[in-house]
Amino acid sequence: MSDKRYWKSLEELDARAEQAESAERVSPLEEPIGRRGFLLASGFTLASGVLGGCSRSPVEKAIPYLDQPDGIVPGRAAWYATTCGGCTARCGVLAKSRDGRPIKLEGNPDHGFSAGGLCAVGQASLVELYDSQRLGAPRLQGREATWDEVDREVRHSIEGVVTSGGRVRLLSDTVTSLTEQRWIRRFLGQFPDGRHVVYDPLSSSAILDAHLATHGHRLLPRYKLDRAEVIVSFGADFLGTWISPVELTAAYRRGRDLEGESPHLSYHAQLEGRMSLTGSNADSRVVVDPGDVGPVLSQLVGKVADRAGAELAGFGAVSASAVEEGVLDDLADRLWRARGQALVVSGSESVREQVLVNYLNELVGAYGATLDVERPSYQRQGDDRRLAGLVKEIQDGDVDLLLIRGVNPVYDMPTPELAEALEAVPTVISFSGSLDETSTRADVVCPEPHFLEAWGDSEAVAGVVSITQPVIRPLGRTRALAASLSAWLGEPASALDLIQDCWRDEVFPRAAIGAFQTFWDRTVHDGSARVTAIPTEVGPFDRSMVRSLSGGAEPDNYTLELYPKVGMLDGRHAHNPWLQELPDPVTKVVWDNYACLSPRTAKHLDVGQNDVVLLELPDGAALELPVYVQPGQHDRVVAVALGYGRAGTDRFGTVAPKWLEGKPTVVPGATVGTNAASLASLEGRRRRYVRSGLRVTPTGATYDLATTQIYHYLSVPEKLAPADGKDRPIIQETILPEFLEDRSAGKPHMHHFDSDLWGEHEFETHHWAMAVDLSACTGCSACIVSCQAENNVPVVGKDEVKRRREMHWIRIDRYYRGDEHSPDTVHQPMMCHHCDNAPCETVCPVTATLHSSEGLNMQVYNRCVGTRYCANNCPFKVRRFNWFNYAHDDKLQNLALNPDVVVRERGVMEKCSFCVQRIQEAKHTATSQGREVADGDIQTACQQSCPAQAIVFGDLKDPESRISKMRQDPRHYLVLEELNLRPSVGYMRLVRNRPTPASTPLAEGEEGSHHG
Amino acid sequence: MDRAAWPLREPLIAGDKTPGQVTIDVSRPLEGKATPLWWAAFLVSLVTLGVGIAAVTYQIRVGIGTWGLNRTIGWSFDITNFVFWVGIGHAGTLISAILFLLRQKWRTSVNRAAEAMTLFAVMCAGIFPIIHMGRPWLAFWVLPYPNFRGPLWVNFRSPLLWDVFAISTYFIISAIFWYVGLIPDLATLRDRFKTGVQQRLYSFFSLGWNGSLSVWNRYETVYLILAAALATPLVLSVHSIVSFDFATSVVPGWHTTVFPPYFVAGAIFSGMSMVVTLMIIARKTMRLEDYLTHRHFDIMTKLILATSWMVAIAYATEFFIALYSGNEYERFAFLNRAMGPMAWSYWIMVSCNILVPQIFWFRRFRRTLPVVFVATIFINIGMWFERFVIITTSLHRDFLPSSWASYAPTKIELATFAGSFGLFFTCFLLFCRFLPVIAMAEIKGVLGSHLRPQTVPIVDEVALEATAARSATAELEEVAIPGPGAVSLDLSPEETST
Amino acid sequence: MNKRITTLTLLAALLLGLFALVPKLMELRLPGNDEGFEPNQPIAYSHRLHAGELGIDCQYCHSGAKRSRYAGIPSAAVCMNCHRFITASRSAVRAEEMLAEEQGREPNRVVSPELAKLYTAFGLGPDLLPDPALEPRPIEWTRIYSLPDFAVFDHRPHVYAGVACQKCHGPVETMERVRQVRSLSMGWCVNCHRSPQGAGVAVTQATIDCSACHY
Amino acid sequence: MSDRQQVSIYSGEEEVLSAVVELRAAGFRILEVFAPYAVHGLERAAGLRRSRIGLITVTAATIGSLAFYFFQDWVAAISWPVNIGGKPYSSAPAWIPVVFETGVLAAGLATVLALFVRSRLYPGKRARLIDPRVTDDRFAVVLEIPDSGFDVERAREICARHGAESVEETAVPESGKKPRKPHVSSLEVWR
Repeated sequence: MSDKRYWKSLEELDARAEQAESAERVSPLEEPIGRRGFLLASGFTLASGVLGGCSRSPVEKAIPYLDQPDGIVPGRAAWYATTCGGCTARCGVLAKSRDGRPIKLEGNPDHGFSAGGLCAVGQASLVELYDSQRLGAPRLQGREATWDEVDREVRHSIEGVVTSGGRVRLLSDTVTSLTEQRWIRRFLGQFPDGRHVVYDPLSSSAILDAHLATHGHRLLPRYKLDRAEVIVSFGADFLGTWISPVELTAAYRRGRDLEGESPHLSYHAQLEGRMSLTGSNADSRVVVDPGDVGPVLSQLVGKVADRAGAELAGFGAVSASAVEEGVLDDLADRLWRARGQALVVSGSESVREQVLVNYLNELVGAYGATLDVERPSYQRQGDDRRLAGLVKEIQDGDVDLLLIRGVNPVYDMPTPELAEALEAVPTVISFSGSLDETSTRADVVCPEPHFLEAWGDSEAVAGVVSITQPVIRPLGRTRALAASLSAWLGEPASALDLIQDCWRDEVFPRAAIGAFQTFWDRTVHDGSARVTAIPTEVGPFDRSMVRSLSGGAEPDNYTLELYPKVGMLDGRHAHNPWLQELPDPVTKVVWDNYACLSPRTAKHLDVGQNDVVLLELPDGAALELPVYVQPGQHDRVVAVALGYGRAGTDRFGTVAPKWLEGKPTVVPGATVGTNAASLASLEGRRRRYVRSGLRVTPTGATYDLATTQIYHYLSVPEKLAPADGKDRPIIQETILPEFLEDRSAGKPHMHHFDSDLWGEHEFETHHWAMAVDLSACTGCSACIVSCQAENNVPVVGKDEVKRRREMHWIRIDRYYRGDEHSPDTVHQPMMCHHCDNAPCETVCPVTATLHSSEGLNMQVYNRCVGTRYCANNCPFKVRRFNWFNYAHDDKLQNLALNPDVVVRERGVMEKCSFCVQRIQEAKHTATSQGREVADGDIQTACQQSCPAQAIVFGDLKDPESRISKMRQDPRHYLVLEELNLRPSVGYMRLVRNRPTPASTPLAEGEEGSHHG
Repeated sequence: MDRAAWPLREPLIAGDKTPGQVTIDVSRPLEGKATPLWWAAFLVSLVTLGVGIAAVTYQIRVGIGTWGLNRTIGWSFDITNFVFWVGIGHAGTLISAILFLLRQKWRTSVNRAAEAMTLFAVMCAGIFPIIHMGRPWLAFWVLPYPNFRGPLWVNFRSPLLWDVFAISTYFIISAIFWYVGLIPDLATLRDRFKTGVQQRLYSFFSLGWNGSLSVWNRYETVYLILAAALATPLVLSVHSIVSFDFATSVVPGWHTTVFPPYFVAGAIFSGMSMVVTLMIIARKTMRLEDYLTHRHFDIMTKLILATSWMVAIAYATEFFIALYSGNEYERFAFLNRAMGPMAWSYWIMVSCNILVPQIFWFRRFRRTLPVVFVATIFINIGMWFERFVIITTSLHRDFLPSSWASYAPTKIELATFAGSFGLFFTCFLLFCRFLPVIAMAEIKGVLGSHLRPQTVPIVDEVALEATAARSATAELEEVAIPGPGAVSLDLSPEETST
Repeated sequence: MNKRITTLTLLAALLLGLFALVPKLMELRLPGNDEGFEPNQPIAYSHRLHAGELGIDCQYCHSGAKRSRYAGIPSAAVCMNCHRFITASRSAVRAEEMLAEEQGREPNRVVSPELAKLYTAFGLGPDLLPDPALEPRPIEWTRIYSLPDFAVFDHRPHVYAGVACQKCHGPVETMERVRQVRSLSMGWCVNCHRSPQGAGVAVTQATIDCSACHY
Repeated sequence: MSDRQQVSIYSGEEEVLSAVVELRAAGFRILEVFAPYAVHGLERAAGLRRSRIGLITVTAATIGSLAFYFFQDWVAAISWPVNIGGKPYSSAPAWIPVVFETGVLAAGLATVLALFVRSRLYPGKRARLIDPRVTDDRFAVVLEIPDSGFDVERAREICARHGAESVEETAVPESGKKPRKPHVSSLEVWR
């Protein structure tokens, strides 16, 4: 923002008064201020304030470029295609840059696989660019250094190791960059014993290993969910955190399309122990202890093989499993009927289970159809066995030079000894961009730039290459990994040169295009390109490893399931305030991790939400965590999120506003959440996030969790339920057979008086409206962060959320329906409905909220006096109030503010504006091009980011627009239609693919609602 | 009481006072030094007010977030206090205006204090809508003044704007009414005090009043107009408008057409109780036993009992209509009130407002002042909770269960609430100290009323007609003061004229 | 009687005083109204000369007006398009030429002191060649027309609707030094939007939606 | 007009009422009566007309209401019509509360102002008292003593009979304004 200084608040005026007062104090009259003096001073300050207000506003400087670069127009955004660095999925993004600084990331619709969406993590990684705690210079032995010093030091070490023939290990997360792979190879090649160990904290190592067993090649197949008619998932959270959520969500959505002439809906069954985001979207959800999955899989294999007539020689005995026979029969039937269009996925870390999954896929003909092994995914290449080997080497003191890139093993390895062992390694070089648990123990830290300030490349999926291009001048003296390695090899070059070299040699030959420069320019422009995939040699399916599994979880103890949370993943984004405050899509908890217990287990242990329990494993690992009671969870499963408890997260202690009863988000020295990595294990050369034999004991202590939703059911508490309705018709849903018969199926019977006492206002030019497809929305929460970035929505801190004052303009209401032990879940994005008969508007005394001629419910911040009457009268409760001045705690992050949207002062109401700044921009652009705004010109931030394309925005005045057609669709409905609010936001009814409506026994009591 | 000595009815004023004695009795607290009791009460009030001012200052400096509100519950203590104080403020005008209209002579003992209470209560009430704003320094934006913004006006459709007009009108009219009533008494004081600042102030504000009959004549007319034509409809309208804040909204539990009469009845109920509480204190501390007799409390507690039933009927109606409406949100809202997580507040309200006043069926309790005192305090607690129930429990669980929330006040809110009592009592104590708590000029007029019939003697009238040839007797009409039996509330059968 | 005279005299004096204050009061403006602001700029650039006498189109320099929200202050490079060649007023050059002729030498390059500031900004020495001792430094102009952060003004729709620059910025082509000629108050904006014909625009009504400017 | 007057002081309302009735019946002209409180019937006994201030009240109420009705309508429908909650620009029912309040406000202010103006009451005015006790507990009846034909004894006798505590003849206060309109009651003098 510019450095305009209007005084807009009393504080600021007071600040000036203080200045005036301090001016007063330097006067030679050194006498203490008496009453007269005080009056004089206060009069003077008041007068100066008034004069300051009446005279000229503070003078601003305007500093134009000396020489304006081509293509840059001050005040106008430029978009650059690049590649997301938020996780190893490497989705395509478009970075919006205003006046030289990126202010928003959006999905790149032209990208090879991510297809226009961008997840919450990707959206939020923008703000990490402006993290003032990122390293701005390399560090040598704990102090800042220059790159020359570092290079000299590192080369010295290298020479030593080369001559001594010592072991060199590079530990990194999955490297999808071709250039980096090339330079890692070359770098390690110079050592007699140099090895690259790939380690994914969220590992798919078992899948890779299983394919080595069954296909002879360690690969991660590409999952083609869009081609699957039946998807059976064993605990794979593919819509949330698994491998490549944006890509998979988009594909899943393509398989569930209810618009058009021939609606089709894939059948999705989820067998899982905890309530995952994916499970919450399943048509059929079977609760099963992850410890029991082996026998269940074996039984299913038996049943499918039976139907396929396959021989199961050497498979072993199949015992009864934890899942009802009928359920498995049904699944086997469905899988077999849909052969060639069926897919089984599993998030298991057990290779033996994954081998069974592969065999199931083989039986139902998934390979080549819904699974691509010829052009696999490279998004996860971690190898747990090698990792375990490396840990042993380090602990044994066998490593001479250790390079660590992109991972934080001291934080997320279950081996606390590692930290000490690292100290013993002669040279540890970290490429971390910040001082984390591991890099603080490194001898040399060579910070890599944020992906928005550096050149990079990636081939995340075979045949899809993409470019990462800088959209801002690096904020610090950072250097890309490839550049560092090349410098140490004595061939220093810029990252761009290295990438171009690599591409000229390795990528360009695979592209069917004439000249390299053309190819390069086009790829940089588009962000990605399709090239011939390097063929993967896959052998015929090898059945020899397929063995039935028996046993299962011990019934007397609990099973611990460690899982990644949407947004927090493995903890690499723990310093991101937007993600910390992103409500978990299922639990709606922010700023913490916790132990999820099923309602029955909680009752059994006599604990409730916020009660702290002690989790103990047979190997002695123990942790105290607050309880969160999670409906739909297996009674024997305790689920704990990873990614919390990162060192240095006490920086967020200053996030919340400071006042009398305000509590810091985290106290100094503490961390946000608790690190659960110590509960994992590396036994048997395999990282295990599922542990059996857990003991849970209440401690009697309590710890407050902050949630954005405290009542979780669609039905009101039973004892308060009026005779005519427990379930509120806010969510309307139906089942596929009924929908196919009648597209308006699921519409409740309502007496609706559809007329007005007075005439309606005509909207002459446009009438903006939105529709949200509840069948498409998965609840992934990407829209929340996208909106936050676009509209300068502040982060308010845990205490404020606990006080139910979160500021997100769009929220996702998650409701359970039915039995708390196996409920149906729905996700309903909720934002301002821009009602044509808006109740908020009539009650505002100062006309700060009113209707535009284009059907927008406008909120004029600078007119608002803050009576909050509008919020009270909003049936959707989508209005947000600035209870305090919610400033960024990290001032550098102010650079992420969108200059097109005003930052709201304390005391004013705000809410979703339908991204009016985008509407205006589109209109101005259309005007300057001499045309009308076309359908699709305007995409709201939430709509743009939605990987499932569940949100449609457009003009109702245009009868041909997509939104007009959706409003006509019988599946369309309005929430609280009976209030005759005429909202501009509508929903498309949720359709579940199941033969009969699930029985909906009533929820018990007022579970989950806590009233203080 | 020796009823035989007073054959017609129990006297309004005990102790066989003469007008001069009235002057002496009423002026006594104003003269000389304040009692230690007064000082103690004043200091406590002042400290409480200070705490309130500190809380409000802090809140304005730091943000409205220092209150326990949230995105679901945008109003709670603030507007509860507002409606509570406005309600308290209703008894003053009721006693002054409506009872004046109904010729209830007993009002003369309490009307001055009740009017003062009205003013101070409206002051307390008026503070809350201002400080509840997110940006109170821009509160003037609610006024429709010409400006350079287009001009940009206010939204006359907003009940909050109606409140602005209603509350400010009510305050101004009440202030005028009170002041007009004070003028003769100020003149009395002016002439009683010979010198000093106090005397000069009384002199300044008594507007040169000299008791001339021609001014009295006009004065009586104006007083009647203020009471009958203005204050009475005003007092009914103000609380109706306050109730529109809720009644015109869509929130289940607010969206109720019964609110205007319900709120007015509640206001009278709470106001009366507050008057009784204050009068019991004033009676004791200022030795006004002769002026505030048991008969006064007897009548007032009967009124309280009556309004309690009105309120009870309103509660029942609300519930019935919610159940009868067939609207599930509405039904839920009321079930939630009575049985939800904030049911405790509902049951406090019911017990204080409906159960407690039932003791006033018994004459013995009506005349046992400690009982009356405690009961009226309970009623005021109950009435505060009535507003809290309406506002908070309706908001905390409305249409979308996802947004349901709970509420707990912060220290700042509690301090602000306490501060409003501080302001009220500070003002009231200052009023007691410097202005006559009892309308001397009015009470002097009713001293012998228990002995006299109510109408002007007809004999005199005839004689006058016959003899005063010079004056325009034709224009003199019978100042037909309605016999109290005709329109009386029938709460004071003793008033029936002989 | 004396009292009455005193009172009358006092009243008269008060009225007279108020009357004397009127011009002073007229000058008082509401906060944020900077009408009449006419600051000194770092370079005494004359709009009268460039836009008036020389008739350079406004958008030659302020080219952002139809591409962006901001009309923009031209980058110094735009100045250099001409001032690479024109370094001083014609009269100064001619005077030097005559002097040189008189003295029988090649005329020296004449650089006006104001333009010298431009060259300095570019890091150019007196010979208009890069001077390593000088670091290029953009020119810090004082912004005259500026709106508070809560109001958005976009030049594009106005330029495309055909609103003349002078309509809001006044006769800049006659101003030696630019002065803010409008209050930029909301009423001023709104009233033009209500009847834009006054601005010489074909459209009958421009939007007066709040969200046109406030978001 | 005479410059003499007779002042009699009474201590009870019954006394003064009967005295006034009889004095008037006897043909004496009562200049003014002073009372510490409003005694019912005394005004009429003294021959005063009812005040017509009510007309002012009605007028002001009408003006206040109508002005604000039209002001609101002008604001909402003409000055800057905006779509608020889909309601029509002229939402007459919504104007009613403010119309009512402004009517009452205007009426109240006008009525009291009228009282003050008509009775010449203003802050800081020096009170002209016939007797310092008339604001406490005494009543005073002031009779005009015309230049001729005043039966002093009769007047004294009537006063005394009705319980006058004292009866005195005094001069009409000098600074008392001359009545502007002679036909109006001479009570003017005591304003």
